[in-house]
Amino acid sequence: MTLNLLYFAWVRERIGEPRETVETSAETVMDLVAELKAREPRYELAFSDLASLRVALDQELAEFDAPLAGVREVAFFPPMTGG
Amino acid sequence: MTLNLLYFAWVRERIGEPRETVETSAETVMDLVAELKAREPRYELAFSDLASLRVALDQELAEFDAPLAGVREVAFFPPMTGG
Amino acid sequence: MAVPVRISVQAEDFDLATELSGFGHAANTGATVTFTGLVRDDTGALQHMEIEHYPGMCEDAIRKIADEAANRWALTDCLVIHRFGRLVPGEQIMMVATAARHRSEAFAAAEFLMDYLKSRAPFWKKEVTREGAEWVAAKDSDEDALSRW
Amino acid sequence: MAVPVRISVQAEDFDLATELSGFGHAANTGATVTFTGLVRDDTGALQHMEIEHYPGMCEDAIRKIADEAANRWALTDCLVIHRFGRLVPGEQIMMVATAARHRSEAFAAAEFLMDYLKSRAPFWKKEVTREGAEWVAAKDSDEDALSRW
Repeated sequence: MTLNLLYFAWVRERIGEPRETVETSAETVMDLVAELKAREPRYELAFSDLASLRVALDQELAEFDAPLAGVREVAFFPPMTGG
Repeated sequence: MTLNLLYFAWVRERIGEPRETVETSAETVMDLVAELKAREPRYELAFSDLASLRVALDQELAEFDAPLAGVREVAFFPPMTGG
Repeated sequence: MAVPVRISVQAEDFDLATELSGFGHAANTGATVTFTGLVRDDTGALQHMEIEHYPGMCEDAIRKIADEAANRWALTDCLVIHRFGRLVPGEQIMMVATAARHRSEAFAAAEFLMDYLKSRAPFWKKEVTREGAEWVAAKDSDEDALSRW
Repeated sequence: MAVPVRISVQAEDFDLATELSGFGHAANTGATVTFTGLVRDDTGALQHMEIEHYPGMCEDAIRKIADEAANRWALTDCLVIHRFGRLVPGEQIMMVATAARHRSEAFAAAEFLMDYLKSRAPFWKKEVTREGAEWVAAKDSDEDALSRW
């Protein structure tokens, strides 16, 4: 499946780009993260501490064990600091 | 001693005037209230339920057993409804 | 502490924007909260509201309440305006504004001010309808609200 | 419920007075509360703040939060404005406004909105000083604040 990945704040800075498209057969967010981490050190760095990361699937907050079936957009970012 | 008495809201309406000056030797607010109640039915009516009244001595909230020594202005009114 | 506290007890209406121009401009202000109270008319029966006040005591009583709020939450700015006289439905009755470093302080101070103004500032409201006039009774809940501070 | 909820996510500054003209004018509104968040500079070291946002998700996330507040406290009006981009100290970051029948509802809804916007609306703040740039870390207390609702 084809996924649009979005990165924000320091996740974006560590990965070095705000978005990319990937082909993957990952079943959950966790699987996808493992795939990405295996690619290059910058992903390893960005995803080193999942507790400090949040994920949104098609613009809805989700858990890391959420399934990716039917999802088109996955966004990774640190805890939000709005307001 | 000479006291300026002020009445507000329905206390004023029951007594029929917003202010008056009285000569009294009352030692406490309670004594003063007893004196006033003895004067005329409209005072009796205004002061019939002390629990629904508040008193301020020289523009500070006070209790009904507070002494009047040195006081110049006594105001009687129902619980406030500001805001 | 030299917290600017501005208080006005007035018959005239006020304009929130005008009152807030220059409000909370200290560099250490991160949050401002305003509250505006309006004459509500749920039933369509209210003709007007009459607010009576105790002129000599009003400003002093409000200042004491505002000074306590300003000190307790380290406010960087504080404003209270309260009107008296005849007000029709939809009109503004009063406003408070608080400025502080953080949102929790600005909110707490504004709520504290409102709770205390409600039952410690010498104003009395009378509602006039076609059927007659009635003094608004103080609610037990207003007195109870003070216990949380 | 047909509560008017207006949301704007924008780079431009806003004017509180302009935004509030016509706000909370329903006959059953007795109280309006506003909150404004400003770029604070306690130390004089902050050059500017950079607010990053997730454009697609922002308005939806805010709308969900605002709709919940509007329903929970029977708001008669509700407004949320949140800026993104580069902001210097003293600039307005965001505002919320709530209108309700009573003060307690207007206050609760405004605080609820702020607590949720703080950690559920996809914005990230970066502070830039002469020494460098740093992402503002979320506080545990911000997450904890949600548990009271």
